[in-house]
Amino acid sequence: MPILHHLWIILALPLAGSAVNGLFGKRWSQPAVNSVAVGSVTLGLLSVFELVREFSQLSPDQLPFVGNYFTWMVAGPFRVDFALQVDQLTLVMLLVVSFVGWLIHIYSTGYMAHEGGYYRFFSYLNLFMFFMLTLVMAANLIVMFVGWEGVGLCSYLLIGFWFLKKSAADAGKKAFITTRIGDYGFTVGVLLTFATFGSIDFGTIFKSVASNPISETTLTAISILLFTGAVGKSAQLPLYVWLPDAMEGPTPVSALIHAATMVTAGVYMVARMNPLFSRAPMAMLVVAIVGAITAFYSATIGLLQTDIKRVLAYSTVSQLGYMFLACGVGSYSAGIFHLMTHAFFKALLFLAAGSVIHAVGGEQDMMKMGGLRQKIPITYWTMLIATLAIAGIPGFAGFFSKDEILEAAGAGPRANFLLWLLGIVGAGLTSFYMFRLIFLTFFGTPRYDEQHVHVHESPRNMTIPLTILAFCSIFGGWFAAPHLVGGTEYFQRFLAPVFSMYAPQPTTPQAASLAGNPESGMAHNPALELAHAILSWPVGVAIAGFLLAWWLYIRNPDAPKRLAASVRGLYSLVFHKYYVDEIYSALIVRPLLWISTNVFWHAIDEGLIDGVVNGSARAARAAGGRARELQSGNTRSYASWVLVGVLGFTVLLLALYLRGAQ
Amino acid sequence: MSVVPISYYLVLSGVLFGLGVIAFVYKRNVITIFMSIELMLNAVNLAFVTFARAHNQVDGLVFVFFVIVVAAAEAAVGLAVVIMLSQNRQSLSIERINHLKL
Amino acid sequence: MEFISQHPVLVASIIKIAVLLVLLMTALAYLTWLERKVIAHIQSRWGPYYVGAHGLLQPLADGLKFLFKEDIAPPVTDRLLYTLAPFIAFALALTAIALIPFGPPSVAFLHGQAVFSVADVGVSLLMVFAITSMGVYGVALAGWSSNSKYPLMGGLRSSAQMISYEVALTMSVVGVVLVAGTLNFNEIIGGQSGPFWHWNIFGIHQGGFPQIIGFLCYLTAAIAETNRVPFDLPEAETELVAGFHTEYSSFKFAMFFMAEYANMITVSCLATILFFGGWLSPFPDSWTWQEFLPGAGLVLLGIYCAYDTVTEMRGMARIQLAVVTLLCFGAGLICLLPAVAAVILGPFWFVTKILIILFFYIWMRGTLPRFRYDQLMSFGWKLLLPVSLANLVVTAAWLAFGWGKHG
Amino acid sequence: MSVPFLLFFVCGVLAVTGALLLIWAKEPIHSALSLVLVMVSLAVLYLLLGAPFIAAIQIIVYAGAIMVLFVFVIMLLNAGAEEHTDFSRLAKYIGLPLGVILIFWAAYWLLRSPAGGGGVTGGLIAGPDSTQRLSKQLFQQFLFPFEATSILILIAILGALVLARKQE
Repeated sequence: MPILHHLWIILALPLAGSAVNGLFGKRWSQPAVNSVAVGSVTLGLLSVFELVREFSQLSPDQLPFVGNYFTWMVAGPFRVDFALQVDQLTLVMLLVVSFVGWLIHIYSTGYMAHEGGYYRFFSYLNLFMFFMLTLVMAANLIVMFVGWEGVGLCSYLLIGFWFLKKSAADAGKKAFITTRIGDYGFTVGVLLTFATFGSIDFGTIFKSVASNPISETTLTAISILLFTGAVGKSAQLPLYVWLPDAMEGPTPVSALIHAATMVTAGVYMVARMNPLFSRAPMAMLVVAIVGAITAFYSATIGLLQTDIKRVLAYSTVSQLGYMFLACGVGSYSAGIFHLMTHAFFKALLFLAAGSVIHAVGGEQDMMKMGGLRQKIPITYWTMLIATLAIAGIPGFAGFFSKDEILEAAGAGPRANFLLWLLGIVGAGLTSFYMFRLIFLTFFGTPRYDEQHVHVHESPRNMTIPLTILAFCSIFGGWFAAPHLVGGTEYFQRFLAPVFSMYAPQPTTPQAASLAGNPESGMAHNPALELAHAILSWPVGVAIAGFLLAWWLYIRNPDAPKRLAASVRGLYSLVFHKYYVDEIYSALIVRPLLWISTNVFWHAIDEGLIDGVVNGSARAARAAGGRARELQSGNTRSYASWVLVGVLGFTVLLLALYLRGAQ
Repeated sequence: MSVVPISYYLVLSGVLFGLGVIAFVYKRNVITIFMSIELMLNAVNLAFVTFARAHNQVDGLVFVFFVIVVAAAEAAVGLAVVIMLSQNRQSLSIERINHLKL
Repeated sequence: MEFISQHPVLVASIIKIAVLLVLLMTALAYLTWLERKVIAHIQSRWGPYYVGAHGLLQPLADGLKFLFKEDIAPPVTDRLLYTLAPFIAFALALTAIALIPFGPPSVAFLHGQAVFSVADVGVSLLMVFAITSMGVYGVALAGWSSNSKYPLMGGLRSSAQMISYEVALTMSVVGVVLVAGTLNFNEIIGGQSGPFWHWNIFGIHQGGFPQIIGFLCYLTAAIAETNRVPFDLPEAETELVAGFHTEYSSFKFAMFFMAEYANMITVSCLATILFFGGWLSPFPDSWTWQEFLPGAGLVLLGIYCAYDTVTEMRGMARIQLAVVTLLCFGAGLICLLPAVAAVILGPFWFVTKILIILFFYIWMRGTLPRFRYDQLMSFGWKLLLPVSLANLVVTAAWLAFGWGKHG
Repeated sequence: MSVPFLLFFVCGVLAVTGALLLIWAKEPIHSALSLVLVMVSLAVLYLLLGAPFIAAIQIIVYAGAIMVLFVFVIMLLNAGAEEHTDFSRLAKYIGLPLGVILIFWAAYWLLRSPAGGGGVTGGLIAGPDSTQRLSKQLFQQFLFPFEATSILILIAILGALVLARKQE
């Protein structure tokens, strides 16, 4: 089993690609850079497939399969191995990341074709793949943290890819700093974990938490601290503000990092640490609440955004909220499942949006689009599919995952009506703003000036990924289809071991069912369940949202303005994203800036530190002024000094010699 | 009194070395300073040979050999340098060549 | 007397030095006579003829002339060095000869002090080189201290030339040293004992490598060392009057003059020792009759002189030549005494060989034109040195791999 | 008063005189000659110490090559008496006294150093094997240093060439 015993290969490939492109790419032609970047990712994908094959031959007791490569650092009891592990969860993430990443690499070769810094872009992208894979394959918290910070770095680099554009550079900084706040919590969480369990190795932690009782408070603290990191990384309330601005980066970046993979790292982390979370109800509740509120809240913001990518960004935030909601109510598999499907359709949405932007020559404002349906059919259809998927229309991937989540929220062991309600409303809003997006973009009359912009379908290397992703957005959900619709819940059963291995005992039957033993659900009447599923609230609100959007933006397009006029206050409040950025800058940024300017910079740095430095320099100069008389540049005087030294040395030697003699 | 004490040779070499040092410090002409270096080397050689004889080992002589070789190399390069110096600045006085100063 | 018994070395050396000095002076004087004669005959002239029969008293006359000429010295000279230079040159030239063994060391007196060599140092070859290498000072200092431009240039030239060619000289000799495996003259000569094809120049015995190339290099370098034609640039009349000794006159000049000839003799001796088996006879020792060769030679010379006296000479000359004739006969008869003959054989061959080489010297002078200076330098560094080095390497390899060792 | 003892004294005195002359002489060429004097007398001392080979190369290389080079350069540069610049009081007021101190210091300590014990029977004729032993030592034990010095010489030659070349 080569790959399984050489997991590092999967990491090495993109890293090598990044290094090669970063070092030599500048001189090379685009095809060369492509072949390196895409080639490395392709090989990575293939090796992941091979890994899957080998993984299927492992017996359950071999799981999780850990490959320990070298001891990274040892300090007393603190020991970090560079260890990678594979289990079902990792495998899912690997597949999602490397598959979507692969598609997006291909897409980028088309999208970035006319951009400067081509090699730089792909070097960063490969680097991101490396760190993301590190993150998901990590076998302990520190290695995971490496990946965690690494993807943050790459996100920063790629958001600010057009660093000459101030807004882009600022967005990059914003993303970096905001996530840093979360990462601080994460770091503390890691330290606390080590303090508690004396190890940062997943296996050890889980075993010890499962075997010997740890005070719930500690676990809660750890969980919440780790969750803070997730909040930052996955753009949850209150740290979501960076994600919309991150749209300054190239669209493939938004698709890969800020929709499909990096932002879901938080969800993955929570799912990975499920043994801790499951034992900390408080933390679980916090996760669920944050998730639900974020889901609803950012959906509302999404309603009125006119920038196509920003709409998608807020939708991403909201979908992430759903995932956390799922985790919060204990249905990790649902969360991960939604993560996967979301990776498909949200990546698709972004890529399609990119294709649209590409088509209308870089315009991102939906108000300057419209009527693109016939001009760019492939983009239109794929985007429509994605929209249906995210809106939760039955039969599409999104339907199953979202349905799972809402069911867990409504009927799960940790069911909570308010959370469920928020979820439902959020779902409705989601479908509304997504269809609004579709209608504004593809229907109605063109609002761009058709003389200058000549709309064209994107090249094949962009449309093909779209098609593939569209395919996935339809069928991606099916192998998680519940019995209700004749599915086998394969996905849950596949992931079950990860979440049940260290699950707290005893678990309620529903929990067991959610953890995925299919028998429990079978009691009910299939037909009835089916009708219930089809006509269940999610579908209802989805259709409602669709109808509303249709009525507002197709039927009588001037309605929105009147509506906005009627509820001006609320409208402007939402339109300005609840002024959150302004509030933050007023409450945090400005004071911080003032303090750092006046205290740290002027007082401490200039006054104290520079004072010391300059003072020592001045002292040295003064001393030199005295000493330079000695340095006449006259060889004879130098010789005399040498002589002095020699004599002194001889005296010393003789003294020592005599000491020895006596 | 048919034997010459080792220490006489050593003293002679020491004195010669000291004179070489004095010459090095005192002389102003670059070439002469060079010569004083050679003088010191010679003094050291004398000591080497004396010890070689005293311990009846040829290693000392080998060292003398090497010293002479090095001296030759040094003279070759050094004199070339001196020539360049006197061509660039029409003086051989070490004190007119005080550009070791920063 | 007991002083003699106490310090045999000292006494013996003093005696030998005295004898050697006398002989050497005469040799030098008559070398000049020989040179002038040979050159003259090469140029189909008579050469010195009127001072004594065949100008035999010419050297004496010259010596007296030099002695009694006024010693003119330029006023602006560096007085000390100006006086020192010729003495250095002359003294060193003579000293070198003190190390040359003119005959077998077996012949001894006074507690076994070898007769035919003043000093027998372990590394006599190196010593000779050491002394000759100092010789350059005389020239250089003369050039410098004269404080005038031609001598300075002459001095510069000669010092440069001597340094350059000394390297080639030494290198060309190292081959012989390798073959002989020693630095001592007597041992070197001993290694060549036997018939003449055992000499190092042919070296066809005990795996020795023929040093013919080495000899050629040596000869060239030696001529350059002694500032002889065609390498006499330091004293190239046409270019810089008389080179380093332009400002010298009378006896100081004579000293330089003699120093030059003494050096010629020295290098000839070295050549003889290193390449031609020194005082060894070219014939196998079994031929006992060769002991009488010296005597016979002298007698023959006497007969020729007698004939010449009778037929050619008139007046004073006839008397003088008669004296010479008698001397020759006397010496020849003494040499024919068996006891003396055995002793005299070595020196005889040695002197003969030296005379041949010296003749070659003079012959060259009569034949060859002078080099240009850059030619001289490039010849020394670019041809002579590489060739001698190649000779050295080949010899070393030859000995190391034992080629040419029969069986 | 044996011959070697006499020789030692003569040569020692000559050497010291030469060194002093080196210091006193105003003309560089006089200094050079006095240095030659030192070297020659040292060579004789080497003979006395039974190292004829070293004595020979001392004269050949030092006196016969290096010093000739010095003289040559002096002649080339026509270096006259050294000019009376006296910028470095330090040299005069510290260097010289210290030098003198060094001399007596060295003399004193060497005289009563344990190495001073024992004597050397001087003989003009070396131990027969001295040169052979030296060469064996040189080419067997010290082979690498020997080669290294040859490289050094080569580099020195190159350096001299580079320095002496006409500056284009």
